Amino acid sequence: MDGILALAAANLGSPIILSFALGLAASLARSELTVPEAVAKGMSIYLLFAIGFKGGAAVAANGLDAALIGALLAGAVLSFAIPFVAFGLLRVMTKLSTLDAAAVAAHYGSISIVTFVAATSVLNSQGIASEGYMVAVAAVMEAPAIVAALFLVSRTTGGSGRMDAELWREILLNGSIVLLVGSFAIGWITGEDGLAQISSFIISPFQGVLCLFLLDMGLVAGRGLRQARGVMTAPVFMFGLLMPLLGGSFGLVTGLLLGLSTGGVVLMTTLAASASYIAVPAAMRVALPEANPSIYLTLSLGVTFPFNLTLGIPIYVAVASALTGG
Amino acid sequence: MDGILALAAANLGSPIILSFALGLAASLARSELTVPEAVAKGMSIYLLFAIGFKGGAAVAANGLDAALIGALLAGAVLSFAIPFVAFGLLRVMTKLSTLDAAAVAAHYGSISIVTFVAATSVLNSQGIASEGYMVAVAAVMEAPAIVAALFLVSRTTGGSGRMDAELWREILLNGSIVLLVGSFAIGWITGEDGLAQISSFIISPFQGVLCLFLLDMGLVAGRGLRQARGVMTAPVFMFGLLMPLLGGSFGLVTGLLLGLSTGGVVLMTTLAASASYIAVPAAMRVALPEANPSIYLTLSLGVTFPFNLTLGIPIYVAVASALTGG
Amino acid sequence: MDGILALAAANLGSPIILSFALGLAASLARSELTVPEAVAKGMSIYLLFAIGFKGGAAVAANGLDAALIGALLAGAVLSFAIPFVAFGLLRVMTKLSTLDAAAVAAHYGSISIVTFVAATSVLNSQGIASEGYMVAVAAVMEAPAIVAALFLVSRTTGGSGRMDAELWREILLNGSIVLLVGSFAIGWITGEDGLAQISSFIISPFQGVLCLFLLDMGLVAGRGLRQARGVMTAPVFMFGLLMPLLGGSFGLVTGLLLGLSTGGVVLMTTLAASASYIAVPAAMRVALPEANPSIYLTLSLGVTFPFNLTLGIPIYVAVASALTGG
Amino acid sequence: METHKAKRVAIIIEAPMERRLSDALISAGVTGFSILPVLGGSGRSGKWSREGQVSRAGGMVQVVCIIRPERLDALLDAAFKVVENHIGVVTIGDCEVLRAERF
Amino acid sequence: METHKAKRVAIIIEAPMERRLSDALISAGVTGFSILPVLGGSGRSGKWSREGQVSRAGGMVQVVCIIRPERLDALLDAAFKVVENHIGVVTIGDCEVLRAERF
Amino acid sequence: METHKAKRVAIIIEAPMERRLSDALISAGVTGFSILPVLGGSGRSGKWSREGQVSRAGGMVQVVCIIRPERLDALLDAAFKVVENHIGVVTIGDCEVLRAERF
Ligand SMILES: Nc1ncnc2c1ncn2[C@@H]1O[C@H](COP(=O)(O)O)[C@@H](O)[C@H]1O
Ligand SMILES: Nc1ncnc2c1ncn2[C@@H]1O[C@H](COP(=O)(O)O)[C@@H](O)[C@H]1O
Ligand SMILES: Nc1ncnc2c1ncn2[C@@H]1O[C@H](COP(=O)(O)O)[C@@H](O)[C@H]1O
Ligand code: NA
Ligand code: NA
Ligand code: NA
Repeated sequence: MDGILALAAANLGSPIILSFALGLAASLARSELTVPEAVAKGMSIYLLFAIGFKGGAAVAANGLDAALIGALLAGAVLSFAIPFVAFGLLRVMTKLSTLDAAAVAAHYGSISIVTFVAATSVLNSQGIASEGYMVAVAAVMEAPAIVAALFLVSRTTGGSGRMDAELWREILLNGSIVLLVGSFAIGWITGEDGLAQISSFIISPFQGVLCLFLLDMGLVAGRGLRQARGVMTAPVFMFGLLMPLLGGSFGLVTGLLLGLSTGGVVLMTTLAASASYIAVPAAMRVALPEANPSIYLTLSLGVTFPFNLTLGIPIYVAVASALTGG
Repeated sequence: MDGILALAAANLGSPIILSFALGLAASLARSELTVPEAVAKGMSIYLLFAIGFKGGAAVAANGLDAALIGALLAGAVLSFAIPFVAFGLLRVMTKLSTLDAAAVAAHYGSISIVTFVAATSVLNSQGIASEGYMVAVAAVMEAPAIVAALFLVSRTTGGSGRMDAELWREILLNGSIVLLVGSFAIGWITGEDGLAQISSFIISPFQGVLCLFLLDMGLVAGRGLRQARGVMTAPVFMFGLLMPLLGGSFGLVTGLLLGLSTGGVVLMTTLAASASYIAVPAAMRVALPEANPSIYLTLSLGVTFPFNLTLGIPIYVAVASALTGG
Repeated sequence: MDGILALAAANLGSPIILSFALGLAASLARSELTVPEAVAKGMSIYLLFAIGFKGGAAVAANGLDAALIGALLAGAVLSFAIPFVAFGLLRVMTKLSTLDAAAVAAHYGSISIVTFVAATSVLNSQGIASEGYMVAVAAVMEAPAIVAALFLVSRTTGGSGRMDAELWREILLNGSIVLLVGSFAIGWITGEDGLAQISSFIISPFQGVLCLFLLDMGLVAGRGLRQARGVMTAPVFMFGLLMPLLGGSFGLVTGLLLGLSTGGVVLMTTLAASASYIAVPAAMRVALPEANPSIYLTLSLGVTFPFNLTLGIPIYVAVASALTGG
Repeated sequence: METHKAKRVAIIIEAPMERRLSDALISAGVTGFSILPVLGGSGRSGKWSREGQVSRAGGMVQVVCIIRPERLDALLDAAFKVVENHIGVVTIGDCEVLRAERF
Repeated sequence: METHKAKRVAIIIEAPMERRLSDALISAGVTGFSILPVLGGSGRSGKWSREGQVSRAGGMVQVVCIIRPERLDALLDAAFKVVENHIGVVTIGDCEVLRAERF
Repeated sequence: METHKAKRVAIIIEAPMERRLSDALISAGVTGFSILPVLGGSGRSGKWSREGQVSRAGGMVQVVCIIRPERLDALLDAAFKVVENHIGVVTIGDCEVLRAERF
């Protein structure tokens, strides 16, 4: 417990969390501070490229762990399974419609790459190693949740499926998956050498870019919270705090069963606990246009993301360390 | 005198000044070179974040000088007082209308953070130390000048005040103030540790980003100068050269009275001498829409900014060094 | 031959080439991955500024080679002459109209600065030195090709010239020329000192930014290729592979005659072999609006650029090394 | 396809006034509008362009509002209070809409 | 100068639907359209703004299409299939064009 | 609220031609216009998009001009000289304006 608190305190005092808090506070106070859309997208491309590349280079350096295939499969299963749990919980806890509940569920099965990056930062600062291929697991976990949610909708509403070939392509080739998998591959192929060539781009300034990106996420999250006051009932809000713990515990068990390192277990837990706010919302706009975006965006970005960033990750680190003896 | 000339020469030959000159020359020659708006905004966010953070980290490292409160108060008073002087001078020297004169005056009471950054660069390259909290003073000096200008308008035109609660909020929570104060606070809280984490983002590439930002400012200033030929009469132009010296001397005296270090006096002088071109113009659009933006933007960005950048800062350094014996 | 293969293999496995390939693959697979326009422009400004500055600083460091004037003149002549060759070849090989052929020819006389940058990267990684002023040669080679193409059009169609003063100004002061020449001058003036001040901005992260820029170029090239299927006949495509070799051999001979270093010969060859895709297309839109942009953009960016990037540059390095004994 | 008569109001106004105009429209009961970027322009107060600008002062936006004819006057009154003294341009055009229940 | 009657159709739709709408228009034989950015707006589903957004989900675009009057119905049918269920706004206005052979 | 009849001319043209068009409008005595970004589109010369583009060649802009009816012809003449040979689209619509003294 003391460990968790110390870790949480250290975490809360880090520049990245404080940058997020600054953005959140600024937009709750209705400051006109904004980050241009193009700059926000540019930073997200940078972060995805850097994290993918470093993961690939780590795999090149350490050799391919036999567990890779297992971890990928497990990630896909988790991403597909978690929406069912989330959907059930939402139906019990809240009054959301089937469509809204399914849309929200899709977000929690999928992952938030920035939460993943934040967890990696914490691991680095604690000196805890993790498997480089967890980046690939993150990529694999982006999409299955969407399929699960659409399945839930068609089963409960009896409507015909809304998946067409075009949507499949869009989901599987969405920007973050392509960039993450692609840069992972490049990092793997070019290895140490490649990393040496571009490390002063993808490693040294990484934490700083992350600060500005989180500042922007704080701004967007705050704006969302302000505008979603109507739809965010207390039970919905509570779901946003409970679900990461529930999802995370599935991730934790999976990580332990796979025999991942302490860091790997933390990352698997974090992935399971995190909720998408880039790829899944865009897919929902296409596939479930009647679902209310305010609900899923605010839950994911305004509630669960800050929770994971501040309290979640330290908890996952503490628990994983205790259970793996790491 | 020799010292000023040598310093001015060194300053004029620095990459940042030459980048500004390049931008200015390019746009005066009507080159289509432009920096996208989003990139310019992204760089300004970077610069504000970096300068704020470094200021805060410096305060964390050196402890809080007792003079902080005094400097903040003095900055606020300066920012409020200088518009009256500027207004008087404008009424005497030029034929600008009351509204235009008041709008211009607001700009000179407020500050230009890039001029501040350029002065910091010169101090660094000369190895002259300064108080880290001067960044906070800069933030404090952004807004009072606007209030002074609106007071001038309501007094001279007898019109009712144009300040509403919304405008207050906008001025006090404008993007630059929030970012500067926020990152200052983050730097202060996270201190050495935080700085170490992100120094390869906010310190190493800083000068280079500043070059590109000044290139852009040169482009925008040149465009303004080309388009404002009609309104920039000789007396108005002269005001743009005189006022920084006048305002700067107020800053100088204030800095000396406060007992600041040599660098601190230079920065206080520079702040007083500089004119806003981001926050105040936006506020003027709302509060004094009848004032001509060409006049205040061109004076601030096209005349006073280049003057301070090239000759002003070396003068302020030389004078402050002589008077503080630094 | 073995040398070429080894070099080509090393080149193909470098992060920058793989990033280009990733972009190309992603857009051929119709992924929605995109880089915002403002970010792409921001990166190109960074690259032009950095490459110009480093060239200027290199000239400052090594002194001005007497061959500079000769190289500039030779570059201008090459840029003016190559379009005639390209035009003749197009008329023989393809069925393009006079206008389309002239527009394409202009692109091949002019240069691609990213191809130049990629060649510099390869030289660096091989430890082959080159003349810093080759950047200035690149700038000089941007424009004459446009004049040649317009001359070709007016001669073959008998139409009056389409050059007006405005177009001259636009061509000579286009963004890339101004930025390249300007930053070259700044690098030259500020020399070692200036470079030291901003090297952690323009040197350390350079390769990484180049990766992301090439990722974007791959995305744009792939999109062009997809949309130009109609106009890209086999002969036109073949032209895009042959012409760089032909143009490159002119550059090679020129470089040898000028007595450039091995690296200098490689760069002169690369410049002659490369085709413009920024400045010339914009000029063609104004001067030859009836020419089909799909043809010239796709040839330049979709065929010749990838060819030079992957196979061309290693060939040029191998041949130049063999002939200069470097 | 069934269409319904409506009005299209387009207001070009200084960017720093955008929030005030939005708020005024919402208070006047306008149920929907969209905000479009403007890159540059020219008018009696000279030429301008957003390129390279950092301040919001140097730009304008266009607020487009599709509205039932009978609600036009309320909208114009609300907009005029904000636009008065400012350099904005207000145009009103006729159009048809699908799905009139939305307006 | 000689002008010809035409229709101006403007469709504001969620950005992730843009490709589907374009494809539908092209399949319906629409020969030309332009896509304009939308920065933000307000409607029954609340206020939104593109500022700082990374996901395409949080935004809309405006597709503008100038078309001969006799081809309007084909266009509306095609567009409606895509827009149905979605939050888009479809407006149709009259206009004149130069160079009618292009449409 | 009192309104006045006016014309709304919208010209979609290649970005590199923007300056020429502006200059021609100003020479023709047009007192005001605004320039709006266009993200992409489709026409007889194929599909295009500004995304990831560095060159100004690959894009178009929309120049919008509100003008008194009696001055329309002068504007169209000026615009047509620039647009001729180019791929631009010129549309003219009716509208009403507030504050007619501005046009
Ligand atoms: N007649 C017009 N048509 C379109 N936009 C206009 C017109 N007049 C003014 N504008 C826009 O409004 C801005 C300010 O106009 P003004 O107040 O005349 O300087 C201009 O820079 C244009 O962007
Ligand atoms: N009447 C309207 N005029 C212009 N844009 C609208 C209108 N109604 C809705 N919109 C746009 O469409 C979006 C979604 O509308 P809604 O479905 O009503 O939430 C809004 O945020 C606006 O950008
Ligand atoms: N009918 C149209 N409606 C709207 N925009 C059009 C239309 N036709 C052409 N455009 C725009 O003008 C560009 C060039 O058209 P085109 O010359 O037909 O290739 C297209 O890519 C569109 O952006
Ligand atoms: Na998850
Ligand atoms: Na000042
Ligand atoms: Na060439």
